[in-house]
Amino acid sequence: MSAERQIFTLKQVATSIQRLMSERYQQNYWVQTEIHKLNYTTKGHCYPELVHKENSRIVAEMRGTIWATTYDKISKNFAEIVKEPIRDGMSLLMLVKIVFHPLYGMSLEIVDIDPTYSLGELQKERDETLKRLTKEGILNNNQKLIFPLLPKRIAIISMDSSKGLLDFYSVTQNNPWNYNFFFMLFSANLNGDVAVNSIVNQLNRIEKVKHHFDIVLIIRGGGGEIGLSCYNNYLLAKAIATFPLPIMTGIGHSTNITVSEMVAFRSAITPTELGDFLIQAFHEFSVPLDNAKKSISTKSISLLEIKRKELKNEIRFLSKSSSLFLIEHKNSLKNKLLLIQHKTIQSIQNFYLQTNKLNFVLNHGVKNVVLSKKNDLDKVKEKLEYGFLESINQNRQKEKILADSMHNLILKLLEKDKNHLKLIENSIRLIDPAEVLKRGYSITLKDGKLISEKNPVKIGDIIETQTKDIIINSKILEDLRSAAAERKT
Amino acid sequence: METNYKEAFEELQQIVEEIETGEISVDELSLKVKRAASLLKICKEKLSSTEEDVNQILKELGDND
Amino acid sequence: METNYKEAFEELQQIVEEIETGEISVDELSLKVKRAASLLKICKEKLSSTEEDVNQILKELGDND
Amino acid sequence: METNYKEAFEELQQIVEEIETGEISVDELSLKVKRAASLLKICKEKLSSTEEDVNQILKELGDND
Amino acid sequence: METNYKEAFEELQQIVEEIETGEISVDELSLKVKRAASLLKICKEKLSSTEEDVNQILKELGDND
Amino acid sequence: METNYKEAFEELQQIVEEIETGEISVDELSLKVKRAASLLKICKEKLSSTEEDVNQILKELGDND
Amino acid sequence: METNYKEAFEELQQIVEEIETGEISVDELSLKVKRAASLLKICKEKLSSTEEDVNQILKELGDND
Repeated sequence: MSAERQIFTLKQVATSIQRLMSERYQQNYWVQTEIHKLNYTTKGHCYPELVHKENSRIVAEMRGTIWATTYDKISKNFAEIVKEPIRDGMSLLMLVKIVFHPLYGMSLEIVDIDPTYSLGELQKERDETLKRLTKEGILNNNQKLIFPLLPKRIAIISMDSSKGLLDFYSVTQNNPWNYNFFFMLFSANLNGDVAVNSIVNQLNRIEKVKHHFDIVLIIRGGGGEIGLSCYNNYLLAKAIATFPLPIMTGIGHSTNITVSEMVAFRSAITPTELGDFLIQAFHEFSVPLDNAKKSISTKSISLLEIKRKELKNEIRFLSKSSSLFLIEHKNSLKNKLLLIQHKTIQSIQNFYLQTNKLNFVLNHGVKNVVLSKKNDLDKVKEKLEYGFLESINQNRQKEKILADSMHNLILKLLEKDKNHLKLIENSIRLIDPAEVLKRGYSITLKDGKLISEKNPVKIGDIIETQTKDIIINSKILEDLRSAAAERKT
Repeated sequence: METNYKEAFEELQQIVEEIETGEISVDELSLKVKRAASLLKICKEKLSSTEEDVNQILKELGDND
Repeated sequence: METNYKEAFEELQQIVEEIETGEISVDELSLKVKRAASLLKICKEKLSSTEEDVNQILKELGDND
Repeated sequence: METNYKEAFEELQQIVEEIETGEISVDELSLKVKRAASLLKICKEKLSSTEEDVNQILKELGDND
Repeated sequence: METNYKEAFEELQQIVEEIETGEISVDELSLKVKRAASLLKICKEKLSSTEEDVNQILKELGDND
Repeated sequence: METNYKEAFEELQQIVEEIETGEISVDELSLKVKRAASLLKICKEKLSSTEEDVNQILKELGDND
Repeated sequence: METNYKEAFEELQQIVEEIETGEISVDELSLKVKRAASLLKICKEKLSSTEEDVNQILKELGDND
């Protein structure tokens, strides 16, 4: 460092820097930055504060410039594509020219802003919110709540007297069915970055008095498609998802549905649609009531009708079955009568048959008896006749045999006698007893007959012994031969 | 008729038997035959009268029928 | 009629049986047949009167119908 | 006829026996033969008369038949 | 009416059965048939009176309708 | 009304069934039919009173509409 | 109104179902219809009634505010 100092005027310095800068940065550069504050002027120019943040701390900051003509063109194109206005806090990709102006200093002159980059950034935020809610497991919490049978007490988060709110009121109030809703408005800003805090704040309030309400509506009236990206905000979406009452949204059109709408119990495009939905819910309660009334009326009457018919049928059955019962018994009696008639006649017939049969048998038997007795008699008579004849014949034969045998005998006897006589004549000559006696023999007689087998003697008999000269009578004392024989035996 | 058919018939049968077995002598024969004839007559008459009676009764029975 | 059909019939049956088996003598025959005839008559009369009675009752029954 | 057929027949039989056994003497023989002839006659007459009687009775019986 | 239809009918049936199986004698027959006739009459009268009763009740029921 | 329609109707049905199946005697018939008639009357009255009640309520409901 | 309209609505629906399916007896009918009418009234009133008070809510909010 020299002792002699060179002194420049500010202008010299500024000019020098200006020259240096213009030489150095001759072309335009694409710069990624966040608009901290847009600083839109009444003349239509913007002097946005551009910052670069690391861990929420600003580590670089520069001034930007958008000339009114440029801004008109850029912002229109941006809103058309991103569906959001260029606003504070946005991260943008912009084409800048680095300028140094001696009077205004260093600034980045914004020539163009790439809307597609912003679109991507918004999409990224939406995706991240979804991812976080999913990860935390609260994405569907609000939808899991039970929708009240009658969504009657309603907390509304909306901008006071906005067109959408008025539309909603006109649909729900003074309905022709006399449905009565209770509405309480909780005013909030529903557009842009401020909407997040505003809505979350009101939700917190409502939660304190949630027992007075059935559901919460978030109604954004007007504003078209622009400014809805706040509804992708994590804090807002989480507040909605975890709210203890069902939340319904009617925040307008969006080609890409926001996360808040996704996690809400139900989302409608317009407030009118929400109103219609609530009326429908009342209808859904009311219609069954009417049906029940009708049903009870008709069914009760028809039930009674059926019971009447049942009774009538029962009367018919009773009448019919009683008649049948009596007819059956009458028939049974008639059968018994017929049976008695038939059987009695048959029985008498049988008795007649028995008696007649006996009569016949008697007749027959008697005749048989007489006949058999006659036979007996005849037989006896025959035997008698035969017996007589036989007996006489027999006697005759006997007589004849006797006569014959006598005749024969006599003849034989006579013949024998003749022979005898002849023998005697012969023997007399030979053995003339007188001659025999002369020779000393004797003849012994008993009872005048010669002793023979036919004229035997026994002890004690008197026998006559003739000799030539004498006749001796002697008594038999002993039979020696017989005695000898006896002794032998 | 007092004569008993049964007794008459039995006597008759006995006579027939005596004759058959030859137990009868010629001396008795004609007497016995006379008796038998008389018994036969008795039996026949009894049978006849009985038959008539019975037929009469049976006829009356038949008429009733 | 006091006579009992059953007893009459049974006696009749017995007589008929005796006659059938020839267990009866000629002397009894006409008496038995006479008895049988009288029993038969009793039975028949009893049957007739019963038949009349029954027919009368049955006729009345039929008329009531 | 008083003569008894049976006794006559028996006497006759005895005479025949006596002759058979030769117990009879020649002196008695003609007497016995005479007696036998007389007995035979008696028997024959008795038989004939009995036969006639019986036939008569039987004839009568047959006629009655 | 105090008479019991059921008992009367059962007695009637028994009589019919007795007559059918021939378990009844001629002596009893007319008495039994008489009894049967009287039972039949009782049953008929009971049936008739029951029928009248029932018809009257049913008619009243029908009138109320 | 204390009488129970359901019980009355069931008893009625049972009586009709008993009569139909012939489980009942002639002696019981008129009593049963009488009972049935009384049950029918009870049922009818119950039905009528119920109908009136219901109609009244329904009418009131209709008026409120 | 103390009755919970939700419970009333459900009970009503149940009654309707019972009546519709005919599961209801005559004895219960008028009671059930009466009950249904009263439930209907409760529910209908709920549709048009106002129950909440803004001031009360504001007061509750203000306490914590």
